[in-house]
Amino acid sequence: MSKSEPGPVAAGGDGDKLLLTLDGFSGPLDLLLDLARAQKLDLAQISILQLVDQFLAVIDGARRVRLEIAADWLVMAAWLTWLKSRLLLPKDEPAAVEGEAAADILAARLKELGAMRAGAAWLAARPMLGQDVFGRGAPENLISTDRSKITADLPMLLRAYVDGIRRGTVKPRYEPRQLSFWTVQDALKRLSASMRGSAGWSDLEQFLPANLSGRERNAAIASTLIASLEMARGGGLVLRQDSAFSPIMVALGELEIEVVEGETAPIVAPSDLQDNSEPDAGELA
Amino acid sequence: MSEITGGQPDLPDVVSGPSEDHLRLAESLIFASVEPVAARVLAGLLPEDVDATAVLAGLNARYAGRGVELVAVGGGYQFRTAPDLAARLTRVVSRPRRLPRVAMETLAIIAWHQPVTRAEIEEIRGATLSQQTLEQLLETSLVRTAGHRDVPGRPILWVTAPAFLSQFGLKDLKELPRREELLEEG
Amino acid sequence: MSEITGGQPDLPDVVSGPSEDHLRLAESLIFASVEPVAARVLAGLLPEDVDATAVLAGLNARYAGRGVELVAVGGGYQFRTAPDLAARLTRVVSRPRRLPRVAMETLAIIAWHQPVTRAEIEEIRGATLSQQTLEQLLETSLVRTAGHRDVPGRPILWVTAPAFLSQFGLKDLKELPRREELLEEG
Repeated sequence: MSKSEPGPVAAGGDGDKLLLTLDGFSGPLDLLLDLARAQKLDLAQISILQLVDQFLAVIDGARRVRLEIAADWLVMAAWLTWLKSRLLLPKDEPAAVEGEAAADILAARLKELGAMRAGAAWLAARPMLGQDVFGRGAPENLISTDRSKITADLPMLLRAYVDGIRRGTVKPRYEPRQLSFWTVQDALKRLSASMRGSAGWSDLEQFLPANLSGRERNAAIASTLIASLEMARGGGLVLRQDSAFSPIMVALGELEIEVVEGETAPIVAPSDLQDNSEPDAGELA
Repeated sequence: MSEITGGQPDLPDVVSGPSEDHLRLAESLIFASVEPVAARVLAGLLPEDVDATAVLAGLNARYAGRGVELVAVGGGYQFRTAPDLAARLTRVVSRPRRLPRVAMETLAIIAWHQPVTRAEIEEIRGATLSQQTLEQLLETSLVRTAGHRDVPGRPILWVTAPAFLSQFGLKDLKELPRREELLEEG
Repeated sequence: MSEITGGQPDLPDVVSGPSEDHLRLAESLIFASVEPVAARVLAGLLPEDVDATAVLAGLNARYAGRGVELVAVGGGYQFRTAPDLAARLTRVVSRPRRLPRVAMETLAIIAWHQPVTRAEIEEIRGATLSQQTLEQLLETSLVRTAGHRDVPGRPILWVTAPAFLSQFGLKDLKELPRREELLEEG
């Protein structure tokens, strides 16, 4: 299909008038109407034969300057050539009647396009809103919204009741939060592994896991102290504290340290510990 | 029954005159609204024994010749600036670009032939209708689709939208001149 | 009431006071502008020897007591609906909203278990009830409080309010299906 604006674009740009003329039309019918208008103001009285000749002359001219002509223009040219051949026949030949009918159709189409073009002009001549006349620039919104009403009917209420009851009877399964603190068990493992073979007194705090702070560090201190007390009770360690709040020192005791089996539990990253808020109990079901 | 013609000052007799209160109400209602206000909307706000058309006629008379005029468009009434002020106003008030010729022609075909299919528009213009042109018309809300024609392919039917009337200051589609009248003008 | 002077835009402005032409221009400019119009913007459209403030004062006088008034806002001038009419013209549009799930369930429990304490509602739903949810329900006037239960702590008792019946189209509470009927299906 051709484009709606079959403007042949000149490659050379030799400023041929014909090129510009053809470019200004939105289709072959558009050009025909223009030619007809130039012939006679009243579209009912134009000579179709003359019009055909003028149109074919324009197309020929375009061809001479080797313009690329869109398909619908060529189709129209071919049809007009056929029409011309019929119109030139003597009136009594059957083919001539065919030609007359075709000419009438063409005339009717031109008339219709002419009417529509006049319609467009009529519209364009009216004072247009936003162009020639203007409406209120800042209209006022005299509507206030009332949100006090509720959308709810009895079926919704019944449903809500059944849901609410069911929520209450289905007890949410208790899921303990993953322990994220340094446990006594962890401390026992670490302390027993580290102390074996050591000599002299060491600060208990040396046996804390690295990179802890705040509550996690406090928990680790408590766990490690409990672990050390437990080991001291078994005789594996001895503890001493020189004064209140001074460092707690540990050394190997007289008895063997009981080996605590197992891997040290990993420390959970601090970011996992931050959300301590209780989840909405209603969302558990 | 008095009738208001698009912003014409030569308005019929304003009998004994609508009350100032009713005029004020009509004035503020139409002033505030974005869309043309139908007479029956005004009537709904007026006491039952008051004729809304008479109030509108009175309001029209009051604004005749002023910088803002009451016009009857698209089944309702709207205030608009007087056309003669356009040149000076547009130095300050911005306006959108006018529709290109192809779009105006297509709009005219839709207006006079509605409901019309795209193929019919192309037939009348003798040229393919570009998507861009249809989009321009849709963007300005001047046209809309109105179902399908019941033929093979079920092509979409195009009609003018309410904004078309208001844009061109028409009371209704009957205000469009007949096709024969268009041709007579040449 | 202002008199209509049948504006003649091509009137030569010999007078230095606000001529009809200047009033029309100011009127249409302020009408068409999206933003309030500053006096200097108007001045830019008027001949140099015309005082824009005087034109605005003239326009203000013309609209005094009318349905629409000229008001100074945000460094400029704008037409606004007269306050007494704004109240009359304001249309209230009801946009009902849905209650959140928790509120609906709480309402249902109050309906079937009334009078009921907050602790009982929590027990039935197996979840804590936020103050916010109860306040939401109070706002809708669907529930109300009805004294205290005579136990330690004297907890507030909740019951449905009259609006509850009309909301759900019930003649009385006996029209609610019995609890047993509801729960057997579940």
